[in-house]
Amino acid sequence: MSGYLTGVLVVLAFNVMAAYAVYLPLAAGQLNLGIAGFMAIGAYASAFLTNEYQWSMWAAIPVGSALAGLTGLLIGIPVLRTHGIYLAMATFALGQVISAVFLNLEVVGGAAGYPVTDYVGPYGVFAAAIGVVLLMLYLSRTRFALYLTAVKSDATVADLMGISVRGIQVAAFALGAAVAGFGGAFYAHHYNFVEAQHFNVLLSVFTVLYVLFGGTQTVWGPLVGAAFFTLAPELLRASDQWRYALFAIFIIVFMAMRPQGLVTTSLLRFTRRRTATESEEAA
Amino acid sequence: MALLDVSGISVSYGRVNALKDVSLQVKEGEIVTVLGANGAGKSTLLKAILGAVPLKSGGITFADRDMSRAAPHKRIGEGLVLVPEGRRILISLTVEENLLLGAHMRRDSAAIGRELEAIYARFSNLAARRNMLASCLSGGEQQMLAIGRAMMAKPRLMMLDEPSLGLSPLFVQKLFELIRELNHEGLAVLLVEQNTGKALSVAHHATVLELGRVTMAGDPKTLADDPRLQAAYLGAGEDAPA
Amino acid sequence: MLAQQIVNGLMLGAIYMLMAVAFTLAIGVLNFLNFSLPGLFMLGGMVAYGFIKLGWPTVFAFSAALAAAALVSLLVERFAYRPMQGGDPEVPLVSSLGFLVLLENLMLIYFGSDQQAFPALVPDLNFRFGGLVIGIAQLGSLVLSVLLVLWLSWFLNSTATGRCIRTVAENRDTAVLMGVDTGRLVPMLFIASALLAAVAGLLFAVNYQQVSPFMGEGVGFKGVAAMIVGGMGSIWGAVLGGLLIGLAEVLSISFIGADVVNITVYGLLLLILIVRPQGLIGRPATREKL
Amino acid sequence: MTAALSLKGITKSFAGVHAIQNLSFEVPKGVTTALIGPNGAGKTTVFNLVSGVYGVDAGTVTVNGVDVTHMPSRKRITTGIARSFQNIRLMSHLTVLENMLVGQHVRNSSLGALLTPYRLFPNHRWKVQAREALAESGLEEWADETVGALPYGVRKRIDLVRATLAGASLLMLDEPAAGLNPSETNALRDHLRTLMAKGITLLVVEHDMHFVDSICQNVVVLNFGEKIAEGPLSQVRQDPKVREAYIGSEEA
Repeated sequence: MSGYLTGVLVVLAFNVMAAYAVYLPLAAGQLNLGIAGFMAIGAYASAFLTNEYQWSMWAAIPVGSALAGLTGLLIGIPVLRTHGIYLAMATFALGQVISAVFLNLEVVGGAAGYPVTDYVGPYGVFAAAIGVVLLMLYLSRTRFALYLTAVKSDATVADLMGISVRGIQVAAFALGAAVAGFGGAFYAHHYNFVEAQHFNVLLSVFTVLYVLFGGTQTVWGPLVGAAFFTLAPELLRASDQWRYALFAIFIIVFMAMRPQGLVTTSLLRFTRRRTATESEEAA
Repeated sequence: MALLDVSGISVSYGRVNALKDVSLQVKEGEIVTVLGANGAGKSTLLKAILGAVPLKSGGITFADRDMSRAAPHKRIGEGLVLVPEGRRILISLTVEENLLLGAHMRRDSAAIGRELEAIYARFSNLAARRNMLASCLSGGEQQMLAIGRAMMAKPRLMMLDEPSLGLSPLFVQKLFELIRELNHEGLAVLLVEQNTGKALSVAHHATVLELGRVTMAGDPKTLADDPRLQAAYLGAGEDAPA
Repeated sequence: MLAQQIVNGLMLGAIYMLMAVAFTLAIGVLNFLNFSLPGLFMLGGMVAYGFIKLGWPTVFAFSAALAAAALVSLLVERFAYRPMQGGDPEVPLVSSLGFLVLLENLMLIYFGSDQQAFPALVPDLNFRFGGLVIGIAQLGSLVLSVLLVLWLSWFLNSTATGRCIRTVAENRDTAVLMGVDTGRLVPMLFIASALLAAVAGLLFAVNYQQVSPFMGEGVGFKGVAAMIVGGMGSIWGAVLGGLLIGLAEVLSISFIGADVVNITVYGLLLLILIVRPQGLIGRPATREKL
Repeated sequence: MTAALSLKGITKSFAGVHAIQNLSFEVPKGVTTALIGPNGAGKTTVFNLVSGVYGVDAGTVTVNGVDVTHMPSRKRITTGIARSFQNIRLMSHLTVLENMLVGQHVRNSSLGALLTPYRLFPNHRWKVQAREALAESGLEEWADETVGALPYGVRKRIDLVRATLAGASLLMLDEPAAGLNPSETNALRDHLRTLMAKGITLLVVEHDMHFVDSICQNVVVLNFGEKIAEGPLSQVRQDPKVREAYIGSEEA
């Protein structure tokens, strides 16, 4: 594999992990605009453990992920009392606060950034992303995923059916935060450098874009969205600014024409039926 | 020529047909009532006449103009107004602001001021609360406000959707007196009501809707004695005294 | 010194206040968190800068900036808002972010990413009250933004169109039944909020004498924070929130340090959302009916 | 014997307007009861108060002998009460079968159940059960369709089947026959009779009096949030207060 291709695929792997971190709560109707903050927690916490306490990164990475998840849980309980735009803004504010805290935290280098000693290679990153996708595929086969959609679709009725709406929402939010932290921890150990400025609003916002572009109705949406957003710009041989500008136009036009996203349940069902009929005909 | 001429309109929400080939007319100075059980399509009919839901087929003429495709504000501007079901008072506005909202399309501010005073003279309860938020009104007062608001648009035809809903018998009495009074002053009325007896007692003409179709139409006195009408509401009309 | 910082904080707060009012118009009436507004703020500053550099008279350059913002806002209405009615609420939000990214990058292509020096248009005159130094541009901006908000509040409360807008805010379906022409009113609201954002951008450029393609982000997001702190959907909430956020920012810079601004400002927002989600002035939502 | 549902002195007002006033009635076990009254009389509000969508201002609600007055809405289904909805509140992005699985939640709510990848097993126990329930109502052909696109009559039946899957002993049905054509109404009547035969108690809000007549033994009439009559329909129908409420007095 050429160095260029590997580099692109590594970026893709990180984008996929971030996309699923956004997707989990969004499947339950909660927009998390602060995903970068949770990635920062995973990155800094795991880097701190390997740097300062000489932990093995295979222990430090899960702990970083768990810390991000725990933060999500503790913050999720009060913040998830709010709905809709309030929740989006609360997560947005949270993301800003977290990255500002790291920017001012001198033990991890403050604004100068924080070099990380241990290194995880591209295949480790690929394995992590595949692991996240597999976990999501597994979850999408369970009642938990069913309840996420139920809660998003009609929280009042889900509540009357006996489902703990808050419980499901908090779990999705915290699990999403843990996935973000997991990705962040790998990020720190792959690039061997963390700086708070990387985990900014635009990272959060672009991740939400991938997910909505791919579509939130199915578990495949975030994967397709992240792949498209990572690979398509590589094909556009233009300056960065033109690339972004064309991209923005594309997003606007696409969302206006297909607000439900690229991959939808009916699309999947349609293709499945098509393949079924075709194989019958072939037989 | 009738003031309002609804000819063969159909309306559907997605796949559900709410109205099928409904026709009716309201002449100048007339009260027409539309009766029918819950879900018969009465509210949809009024909304279609106002233009708030699109027609699938058929046509609507008001004051000799084709209104089939006109937006609600165009129709209201011509004097075709609706007092909606549930009154729909704006609770973040004061009583007076609610009334002025009815006149929002008019530019004749002197006349608006005079009519506002006339409405206060008619409804003294509203006058006393003119600067209070409309949320503090009782159900009956809210209904008066909704009618007053509609009057501020200088209507030629007023459509009322279940005006007696949730009102005490005393207020229902007052309400129907008011409808009759407005009609005597020259206003044409299209009235949708659950209170069949009251509605038939004031109307010049009645139409009965069932599942989106007109099943009966004619003179209110004849309809009132029709056992089929009772059956439409209370079921098994045979064993009930007429 | 504290009094001086309070004056500076109020000045910055006035700009946040305009942004917060712009957001409030969009969200309070149309239920749309319009993230293109920071882009329109930037457009106000950058377009004016571009035309002034071309040698246009200031008045024309400012008018061109306002017109550009209004025009783009109509595009936002057409492509981000109108097609999304009845869908998931996050979709128009994302499309409006698309507009922000687009505007920023178009400006970047034309002007480059550097801070540009905005010419000093107002004579460098200062008033002195005791130890307080108040620039004439500062004072003028503060007065202008307060007048704008007062006028808007009067307009909403005392005109027929204002009553229609408040009706749409309370219940859009009822507004249609009352004959409110939403097809005309909605684009008008988009223009109004765009003009507020662009005026804020102009005031920012005149006061701080610098513009850049990214000047909208920080200010715009703080405008949203201000709106929520004050209470979504209320103009006076936006005013209160804007001034509070402006003060919090200036005071924390001068007493703690520039790096902590995001912690205090967004920490305040987070705290408000946890303790009192409806904001300082605002009503809590009620549970839906079945 | 304890009643399936017992309301004592229920009062509820919204923004100062009395929606329900001092309402008391009982639904004995096995007695199919109808709650009728003109539009706006407060029937759906009663359902919302019993299922906990709103809390009551005063009074007590008892389901199968358990006082649920202050129980959170989510827990009430565990006392054996389930409901359908006037405007069909199905999860429109889910398939019919998935909606049924949501309806089963209260009987299958452990963490293990939550994390079992049931979709990998075509004959998973709960899926089989949901399919059976659908088959009983003749809905099996729709099982894998997304609910949003289905015809009204079908969705109406799905809403009912979902409510039955909670295994409740008391079902509250909000206008089950509204908008159905005559043959659909007949199918519904048969379905409800099967449920009654299984020992399930029904409380029905319904406008179609023929329908009420054909399944309900007892009728409670509301007007302005107050009970104005109670008894068998044939008797209630003669009550002058009921006639006044529905038809209105003719003298103006």
